[in-house]
Amino acid sequence: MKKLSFAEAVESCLMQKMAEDHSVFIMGEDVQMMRLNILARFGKNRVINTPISEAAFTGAAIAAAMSGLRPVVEVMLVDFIGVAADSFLNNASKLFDFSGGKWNAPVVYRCACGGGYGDGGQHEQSLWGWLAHIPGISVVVPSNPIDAGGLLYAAIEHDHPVFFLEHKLLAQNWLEYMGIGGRSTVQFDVPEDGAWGEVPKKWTPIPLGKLNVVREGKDITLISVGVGVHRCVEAASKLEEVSISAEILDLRSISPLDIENILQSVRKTGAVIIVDEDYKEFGLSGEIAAILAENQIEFKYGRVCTEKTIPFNRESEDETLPNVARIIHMVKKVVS
Amino acid sequence: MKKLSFAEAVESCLMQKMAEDHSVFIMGEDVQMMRLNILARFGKNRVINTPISEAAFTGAAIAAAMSGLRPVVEVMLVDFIGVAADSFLNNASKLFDFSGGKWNAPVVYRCACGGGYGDGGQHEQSLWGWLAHIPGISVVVPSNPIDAGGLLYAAIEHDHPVFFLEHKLLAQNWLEYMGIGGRSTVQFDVPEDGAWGEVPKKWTPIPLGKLNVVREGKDITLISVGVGVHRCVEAASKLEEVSISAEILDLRSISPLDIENILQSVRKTGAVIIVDEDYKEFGLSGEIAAILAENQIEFKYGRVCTEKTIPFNRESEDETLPNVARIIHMVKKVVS
Amino acid sequence: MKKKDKKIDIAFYSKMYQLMYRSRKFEEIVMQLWHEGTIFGEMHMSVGEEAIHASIIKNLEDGDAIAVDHRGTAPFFMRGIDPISLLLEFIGHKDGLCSGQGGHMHLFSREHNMTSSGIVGATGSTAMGFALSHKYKNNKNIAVALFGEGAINQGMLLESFNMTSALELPVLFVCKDNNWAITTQSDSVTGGVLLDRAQGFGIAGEKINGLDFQESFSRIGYAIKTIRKTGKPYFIHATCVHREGHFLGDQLIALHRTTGKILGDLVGSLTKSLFKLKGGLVGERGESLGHILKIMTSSKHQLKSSVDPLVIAKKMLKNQGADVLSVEKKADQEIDQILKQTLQIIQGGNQL
Amino acid sequence: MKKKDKKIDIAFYSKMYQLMYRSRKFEEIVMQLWHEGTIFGEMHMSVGEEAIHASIIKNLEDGDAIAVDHRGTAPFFMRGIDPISLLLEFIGHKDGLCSGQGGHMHLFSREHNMTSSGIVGATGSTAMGFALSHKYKNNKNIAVALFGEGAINQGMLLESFNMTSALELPVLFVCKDNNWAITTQSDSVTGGVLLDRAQGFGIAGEKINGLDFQESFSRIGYAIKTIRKTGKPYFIHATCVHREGHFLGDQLIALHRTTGKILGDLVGSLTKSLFKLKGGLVGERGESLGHILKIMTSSKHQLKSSVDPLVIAKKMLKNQGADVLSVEKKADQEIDQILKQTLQIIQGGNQL
Ligand SMILES: Cc1ncc(C[n+]2csc(CCOP(=O)(O)OP(=O)(O)O)c2C)c(N)n1
Ligand SMILES: Cc1ncc(C[n+]2csc(CCOP(=O)(O)OP(=O)(O)O)c2C)c(N)n1
Ligand SMILES: [Mg+2]
Ligand SMILES: [Mg+2]
Repeated sequence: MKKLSFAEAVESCLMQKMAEDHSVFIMGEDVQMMRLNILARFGKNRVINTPISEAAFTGAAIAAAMSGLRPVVEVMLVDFIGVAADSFLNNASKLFDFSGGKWNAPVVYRCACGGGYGDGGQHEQSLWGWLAHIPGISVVVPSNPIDAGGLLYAAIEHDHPVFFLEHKLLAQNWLEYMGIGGRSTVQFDVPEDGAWGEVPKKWTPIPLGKLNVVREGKDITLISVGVGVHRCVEAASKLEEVSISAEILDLRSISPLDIENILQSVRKTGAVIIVDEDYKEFGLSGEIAAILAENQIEFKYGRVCTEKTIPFNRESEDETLPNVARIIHMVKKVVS
Repeated sequence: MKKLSFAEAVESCLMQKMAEDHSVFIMGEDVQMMRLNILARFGKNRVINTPISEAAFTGAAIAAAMSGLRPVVEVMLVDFIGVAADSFLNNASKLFDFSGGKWNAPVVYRCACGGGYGDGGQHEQSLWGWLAHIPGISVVVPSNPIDAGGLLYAAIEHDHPVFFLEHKLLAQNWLEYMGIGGRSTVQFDVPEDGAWGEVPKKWTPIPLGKLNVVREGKDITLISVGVGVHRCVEAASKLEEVSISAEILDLRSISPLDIENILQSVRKTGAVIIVDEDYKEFGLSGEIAAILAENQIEFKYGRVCTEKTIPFNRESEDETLPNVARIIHMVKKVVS
Repeated sequence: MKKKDKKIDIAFYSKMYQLMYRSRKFEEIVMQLWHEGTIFGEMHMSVGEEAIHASIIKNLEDGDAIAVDHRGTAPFFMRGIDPISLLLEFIGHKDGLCSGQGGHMHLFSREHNMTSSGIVGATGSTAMGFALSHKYKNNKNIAVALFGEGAINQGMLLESFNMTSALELPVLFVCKDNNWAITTQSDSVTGGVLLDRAQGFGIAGEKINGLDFQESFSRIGYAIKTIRKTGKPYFIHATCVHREGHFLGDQLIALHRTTGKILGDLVGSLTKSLFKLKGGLVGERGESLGHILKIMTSSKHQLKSSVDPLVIAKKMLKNQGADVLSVEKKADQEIDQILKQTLQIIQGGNQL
Repeated sequence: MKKKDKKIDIAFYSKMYQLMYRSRKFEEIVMQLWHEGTIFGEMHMSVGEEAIHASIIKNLEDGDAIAVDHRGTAPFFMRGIDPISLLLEFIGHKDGLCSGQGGHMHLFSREHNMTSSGIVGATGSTAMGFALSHKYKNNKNIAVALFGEGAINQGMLLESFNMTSALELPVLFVCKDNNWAITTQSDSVTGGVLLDRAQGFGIAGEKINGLDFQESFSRIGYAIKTIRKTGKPYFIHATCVHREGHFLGDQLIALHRTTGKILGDLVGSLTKSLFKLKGGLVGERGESLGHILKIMTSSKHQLKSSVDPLVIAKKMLKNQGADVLSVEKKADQEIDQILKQTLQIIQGGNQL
């Protein structure tokens, strides 16, 4: 084991995979400069710079994957997937079904996501629930270095399209890039345990669709992903002071969902709160309510989500994104 | 009152609105030929044919709306919005918030949606829940001629972006176009009461966000939109035979949702089934579960949705889309 | 030398004609099944495009990829995909090419590196992805993107023009130009000249008469050789017609084939709209009607036999003394057989 | 006549210089506030683009629209939007132009028909929508789309090239070409010649030196007059530089301004990667390093004072005997005042 940052973990896993498997390559805007170490080691043929043409290169990656390669395509921020949505809506997600199960596309779309550093509503979205609405694609959101590497490994090995989302408050390179810019005058609420952590010397896959019980508890289940998990941890330790014992589930993948373990936890606690940095309506928080309800579980329920366009103003932004105070408030409301 | 088809109702409302308000115009691929009557009456300047450039013209419509016009933009099938998703994800939906509430875009996106006529998985999606996930846009899905006209009227008068979705099994022009093609050798399960109906001589708006209680009942609430509503009606009359009394809510608009009246109905019946032709996960069915749960209602729950890419094979397609048998099956499962 | 060439040509072009003719006959079965209601949904034919497809297929090698748009029948049939599995796919049968899951707009053959898509413009990026893969693997294969002139205004296709050019990827872009996109005359919504447009992205190209199988074969052959040599994209702007209109049941085409009934209905309804109280100025209204009638009549052009690539090919071959009749006869029998076998399978109750 | 022209020119160009200089000074405040951490997130400057923006603004009329990309400061400032409200918006203050909700990438002024977007390529369709509206209302206004050379490969922008051309909509497309899109040299991912590309969509255009305010003013003036006359789009390909790099804190720029520290760190890490066991061939690896170093050094060009549009303008005016100093002094005072007032408002505790 060694201690790496989230960004380093992702990079080291990618490097390992690229060394192991020549069919793995990366493609995207600015990847040669942004992934300088990978470029230096693997050369331009495997680190392909693209024009700002997301629709074309995300689509191309699908065909490349169909022909036996394993592209890891960077779309920078998940917000930018809007110009390329057709490629996951009508192409990557449907190919396997359309072909009668005879052809598949093992493509990984890697995007930074999430807010909390003052970049405004077109650069801080999460959108994992939006992506996951479309059948045929997986959506992965790691919350710490070891998960990031292990899940990326599994994503690259997966035989179908996977979105791999890296929260900018965890991925130091992105935060430095988009938020800090070399300044010592700004500070962000970076979860230490998410941005840094022990990782194995050699990466092995963490299977998609397996949640992680971050903390055991008996009064309420807090379900989240990415940075939200760390907000839950902070909330949970404060709730302990008022004798509320919270269990925390880190979903790790939004699609597929680890239904079994969600049910098990909420059966135990009887109460659940979804902490979701993606938009509230028609998303993850609802899906979990539906799963619980259709499995005839009795549960108290609350959700702490992003309910509107993320405002630029830093205070409003912090209020809009799920935060510890809102989680605590909601827990108290729900368990009382 | 006079009897019109769904398609005629939409057209007559649009004509009335265009006659009343010179700022209303229509734009899209093939609109001159597809809306021949409107073209004949209002001329080419108000019925604008576009190239197959959805990203550009949906984006342009936003600016046109910002400058005081009221465009009704046709995107043919909602499936095609994939190539233009940025315009609703990052532009139309966010403008009002970004501008601090100082600027708005009254644009209507009109799309055909839905399946049941054998056109395959890239042409039969519903996607209303997908659209509604993004804060800042409304999504309207009429189930019959009178609602279609009244809701379109309201959509055009609305000061913010609205998606207006017309199900192809209801809109005869679309069904003729995409499914029948002049043949007498094919038949589809067209809901009579959805495709034809009495409409007022002069259109007035039906406010967005008000559901319609299509049928009162006491044992279970069936919630749906579009063609699904008619499937529910058929299921309900069969359920009556086994003494199950179903209440049916036609949401009419997915966003905003008429939360109050949903709560009221489920409070009464204690059981709810969402019949949703859009994809099951991370969508409408989940959102309603969440709303009920966060309002501390005790409810039994089931959902009948599209769970995967819509297959081309007609029988599989009918099994994949919500149908009467599946609704009845689910109702029995839930109320038992 | 010249003589010998000629001789080879006749034998070769007879084969090419055979391919085109077989494809046409095959599509006639498709039409029949569609009209009978055995095939559901939309059905876009390749009828009128045969010279282009045959020219591409005859110039390709194993491993080359083709990304096909919504007009997949001819390219898939000509490439040698089992025709019965194609028909079964159109019908939605479990033994179809894609197990009945895709239908005619979503045909895929992994073995042949062939894909299709019902989303206009999607073929550009798909072909680019195959080309990228060829280059990555350092082989000499190419990829073909098929699309109509309407698709050339779709952003993702334009993006792939640029990207294949800048990254030097071996893609043959084939624009099949019938100047119609459903009911829109594409030149009314398209700026500039298509060859210039390709050139503006740094892509060399040429315009060809896609109704003429000799010209098509030789120019597309040249294009493909050039791509294999340079590794760069090439643009072919090929004129064509769609003798069945946009899709089966196309009203514009029906208009010309039936005896005025549809037109009568239409004019009645239009006249009503024209005289509604509020609306455009009277002048504008008259202009609209003229505009509509002009659109309607101009689609008729596509039906003339003088623009049928098969008629053109046949004439040339006959002039050269080729035995076209026996070619046709053999093909008729083959296609007949395909239909029979297909019907047997369907009636065998094997449906999904 | 000639003499008189010259005279008018000096007075006029002094004003133009004043506008550019004020904008530069204003952006210097922005930099300061950003470095102090008062402004959060990214901050893309217009520094180096001033001649282009001033030329556009000076040629526009009331009612003309501008769709601005992520470099909004100069265009919004120069158009006459209250500078304090701009600063407050960058800070996220409730009295900002957009009540602190948008930030520097999402500036909107209904009064001035000005929008912006952080999505690359979005300005094409936005400008087109305004132009459509102008045409619909039958007025003589135009719309301007501002974007970088990187954006010119974005599908929706390309689509709007075509559509404005085909539908004859009065849009001025201004491509500000510094040949950098973040860390990518755009000519390495762009096919063909940009003017040809516009021409391929049927749009006339020209390439100008966007560092030279005289040339920019006169050519952009010509373009706008042409658009007003013809109602058709026009394309301006203007070279420029970004003296602050892609955004504040840009490491490529920092590289050149600091004394090797960053480069040292980087080379250390790179060298490690280079000698990892598995990976590219040794030749390829060396090539990669060379490639990286080339990229790094070539960005330096933007920092030379000889490519600063203000330096160029000032030199010309001085040669012509203009009193540049008093222009600058006045501007300095004004901008000073703006900063003071802004700080007062912030410290007034009025923050949202
Ligand atoms: C993105 C998208 N927009 C619209 C459509 C609907 N559509 C299907 S075919 C077609 C016309 C295509 O015209 P062209 O490219 O010339 O091909 P042709 O049909 O003439 O072969 C349109 C608009 C679609 N399938 N996808
Ligand atoms: C659709 C989209 N893709 C990527 C980005 C990230 N991005 C922001 S600016 C930029 C470079 C733009 O380059 P250019 O158009 O030349 O403008 P410049 O920054 O040089 O002014 C990129 C890639 C984005 N904002 N939107
Ligand atoms: Mg065409
Ligand atoms: Mg640039």
